[in-house]
Amino acid sequence: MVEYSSLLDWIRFIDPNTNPYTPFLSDNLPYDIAYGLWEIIGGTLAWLVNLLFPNNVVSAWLIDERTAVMFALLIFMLLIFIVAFVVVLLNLWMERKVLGRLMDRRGTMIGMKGFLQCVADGLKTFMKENTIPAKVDKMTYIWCVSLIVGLSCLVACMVPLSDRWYVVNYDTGLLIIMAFYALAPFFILVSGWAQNNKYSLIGGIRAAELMISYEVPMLIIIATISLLAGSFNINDIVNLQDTVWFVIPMFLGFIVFFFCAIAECERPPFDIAEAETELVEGWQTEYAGMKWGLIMLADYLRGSVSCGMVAIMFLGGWTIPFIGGTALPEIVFLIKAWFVFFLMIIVRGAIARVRPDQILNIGWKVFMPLAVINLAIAVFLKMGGIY
Amino acid sequence: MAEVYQSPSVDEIKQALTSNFPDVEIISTEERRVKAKCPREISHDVCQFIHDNLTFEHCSVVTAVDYVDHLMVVYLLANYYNGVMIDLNVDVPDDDLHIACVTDIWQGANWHERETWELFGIVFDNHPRLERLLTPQNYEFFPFRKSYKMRSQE
Amino acid sequence: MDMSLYPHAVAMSADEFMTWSDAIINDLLSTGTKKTVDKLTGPIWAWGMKNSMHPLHWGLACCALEMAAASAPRYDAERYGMIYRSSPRQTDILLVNGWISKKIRPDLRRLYEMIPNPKWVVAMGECAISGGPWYDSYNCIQGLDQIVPVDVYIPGCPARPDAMIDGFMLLQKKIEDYFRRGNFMED
Amino acid sequence: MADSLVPVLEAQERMDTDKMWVIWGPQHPFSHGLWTLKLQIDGEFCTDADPIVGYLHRGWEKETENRDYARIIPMTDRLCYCASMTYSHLYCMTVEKALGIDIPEKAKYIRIVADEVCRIQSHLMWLAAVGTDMGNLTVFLWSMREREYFLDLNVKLCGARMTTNYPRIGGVRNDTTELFDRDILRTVDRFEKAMWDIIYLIDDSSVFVSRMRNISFLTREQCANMGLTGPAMRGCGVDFDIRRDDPYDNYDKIDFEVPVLNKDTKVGDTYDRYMIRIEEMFQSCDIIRQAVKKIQALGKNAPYRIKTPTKVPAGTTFGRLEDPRGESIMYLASDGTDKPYRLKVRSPIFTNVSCSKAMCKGVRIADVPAVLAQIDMCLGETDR
Repeated sequence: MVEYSSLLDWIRFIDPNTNPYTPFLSDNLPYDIAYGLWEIIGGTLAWLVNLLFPNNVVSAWLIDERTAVMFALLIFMLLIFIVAFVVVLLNLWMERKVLGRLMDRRGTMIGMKGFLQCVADGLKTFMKENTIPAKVDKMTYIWCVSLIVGLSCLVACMVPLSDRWYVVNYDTGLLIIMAFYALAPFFILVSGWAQNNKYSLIGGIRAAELMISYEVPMLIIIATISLLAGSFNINDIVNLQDTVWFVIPMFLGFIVFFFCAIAECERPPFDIAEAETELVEGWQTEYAGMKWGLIMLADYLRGSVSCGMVAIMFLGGWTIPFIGGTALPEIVFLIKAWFVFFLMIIVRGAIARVRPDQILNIGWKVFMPLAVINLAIAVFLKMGGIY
Repeated sequence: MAEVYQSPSVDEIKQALTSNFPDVEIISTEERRVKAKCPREISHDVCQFIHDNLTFEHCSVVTAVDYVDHLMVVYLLANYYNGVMIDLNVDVPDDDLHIACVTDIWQGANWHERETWELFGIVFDNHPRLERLLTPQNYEFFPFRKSYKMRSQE
Repeated sequence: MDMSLYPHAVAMSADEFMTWSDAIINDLLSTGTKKTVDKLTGPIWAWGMKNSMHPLHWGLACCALEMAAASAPRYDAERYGMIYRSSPRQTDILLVNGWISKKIRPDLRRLYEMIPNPKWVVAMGECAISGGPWYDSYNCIQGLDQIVPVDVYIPGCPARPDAMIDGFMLLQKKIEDYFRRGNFMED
Repeated sequence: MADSLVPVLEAQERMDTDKMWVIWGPQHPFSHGLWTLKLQIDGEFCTDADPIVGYLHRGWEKETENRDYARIIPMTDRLCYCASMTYSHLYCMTVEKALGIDIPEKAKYIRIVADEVCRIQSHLMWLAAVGTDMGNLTVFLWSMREREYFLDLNVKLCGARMTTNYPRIGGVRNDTTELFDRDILRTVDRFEKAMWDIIYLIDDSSVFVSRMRNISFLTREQCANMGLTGPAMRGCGVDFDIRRDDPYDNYDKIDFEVPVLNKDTKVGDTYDRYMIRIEEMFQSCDIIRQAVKKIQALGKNAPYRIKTPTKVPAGTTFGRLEDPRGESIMYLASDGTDKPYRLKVRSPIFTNVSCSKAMCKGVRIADVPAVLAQIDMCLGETDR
């Protein structure tokens, strides 16, 4: 074994790609950051341990390539989640402020122009008593929250921010995101049943009702987009839009997908599952304290995923037309996603809540034909050789 | 039966009531107001006549006043064509608080009668659902009777 | 190695775990850890709680209109993080703004029980404070404090929206005191 | 063939879904006030409804038997807190009628102005409630914003925002304050412009309209028979307004139109009942302008209040007034002392709530708040 004495001997800053165990095939910025961080942490630890017990096994293990990959992946996970979380907090803040301005108010004003409001809310739900009502089905009651929140976090982390900021780069990336995304209404239905409350039961059934009405047009449009791009890979879809965004040829599809995305994350005006005036808080009625806080967080995570999907599929993802990639593609992507969220807030402020039967009507009689027309346009474009 | 007026004037009402029901006593009349009194036995018939023949489609109020020795049930009936109102008073003796229900004529009288029952204890015969409406179900007194004194009245 | 000498090393029964954890908690409480933790974390919790007060969306009488006006553009109570939630499970504050009849009394108590701890009660307007104009009514409760403990009284008949916001700012002080007193490991 | 049908029918019977009672209230976001609606639902449809009121009952009528005539006025303000002036107006009118006195012209016009201001402000509160019931907070906040200007007029006139304690037996408490006529005309002009913002937000939105169209039909006969009064009734074709057909306090000297929809078809849905109130607000603006002109013509020093005796002669009488919500009546039985022997309040909502069973039958759950919002709940006067 080599004699290491200086700290810098332990921290080597190698390129993670030269590590034979690197799980990623292409560049991955968060992984690079995480790897660098682990080199600093692990190197320092190894140095300290080596100072006390020279030539021990532990310090060698700490700077081993395989160990480095393991810990770097852990840090990578945290990093990805924290970024998604901060994006969601910004979404929440934007919603409160913009909605406030729409309604001639100031919105929230707690700390940093109101940004800390969501932090305060989070801390408060931490403090609240963790109540479980007496007659609920306890297993389902608790597990449904975990599943809804967990799935939402998973999906939020899976949306790539750029071609170098991603978790997985499958060829079927779009499909996988959609599959996880569409799972939550099932758990809403089950948790609505588990709460032993008529409001939440109706809310859960409505969530299922809502799902069958918008899921189909949404999937048709995803199929359309992948037909144009020739793959389900998110990178391919984005790269194809470096000259013209899909929103221009696929304008119908954009409209339909936008409203379906609102319905998917159950935001007003499609929030019939938690329709406040009829069903108190809908399927969340019996959830209190931390559980409710997490559910609210999950709602907004899903909202941000919706916006990200719209940005990827119609607004060119992280590229700018004729310029292509920029130095900070992540910021370009987030700005687009926030713009879509801004549109969603405007829709929320302007339209009343629709009725469940109206949603079914709109889904099957308006969105469905439009999606099919959109598909036809895509087929013509493809046959004409434009794409 | 007598002729049907859609928009009867005060004089016509007075005439029609007294000619069809000799027991009905017209107490006073003024502009767009008729005040009449009728015995308890024919109150339902009079109300039916007022509804069918004088086209008083709306029953504004059914209420009561407690005159200690007897109670008086008051019907305020309205016509939608000319704004005339009939103030029909029916005396109910203190020892036999029963009167015919008019909910079958005007559905709107339903809750007014329930309320009058729970506050005064006047039983409306054949009422579809004579239950307590405003006060809690376990009340056993009739608070609007003069015999019931409030805290500050004692 | 004789495992019977170390029964706790493998598994504990529920009772054993309870006694063991109780002992640890008592140790912590007696050594002043609680005080230190409270002192360090108290202000954070207090800040979070007082900036995110969620009163119950429950309008009883006249003051309910002023409650609505307080969240309207001119007074805008949402600046202080006050959002009305409809489900009592998700609220912190029971805002009673009207007279309490004998018919609503059991429901009111039940609503109070449904709100998870820590919770506060605000009596708004004369009727909730003392019965107000209905002092001699046969069907009214003379004051909310006969049923549930009240933290803040907001006088007025009806209380103006600014008075209501002022009352809630007093309640913020009370919340701060509550968390300063400490609640670490109170359960 | 006939035999083979029998098991199928049995199977269908077994497949019948259960009806479920859902209890809305007493703490429920749709109930603007304190009441309970028991709904029997079959899937998404309501099959039966049973309203329960009385949570705010405080024996108002009994308490008045223990107060002087003059000391009842502040209590009348707390009957309906959305439009407090109308009830104190009605009370004073009833006592004046029992006394047999006529009040000064100026007081009558001031009462009209105050009444109409209350009507607009109450209708704006209703519009706010419609906004929340339909799930759009923007409508709620915008109409609350407009309402504040009318509350400011109340403050300008008598110093209080809501419970005004302004009319007196024999007139009003004080003359119009300085520049009140200028302020009220400005507010009304401003309101008519601002109102269009809200109307665009609602009427131009097909979601709003389609949620109110074609649900909960009521015929003219039903309305009259069930005792549904006020704007809800006029939306269903009953051409009756107490201000015009049974005028009180100089309403006959003011030229205004009563908005009535469906005069011919005699059937109205929820949207008609909604439209009536919007129209009424504009009519009220018109009435205010005319009445203010009349007040200005009467001059500054015209009397606004006369002395009245404290004791009311024995007898029974009643006053009738068009509340923002319908027909309200006060029935006064006096016995010659300075306290009423019995004072009965006929509140329009009390009867309108009893119609909710007919209104809710056959509509979807999601429509129930929209349907019942047209009643414009105010439980203070319902339970008394």
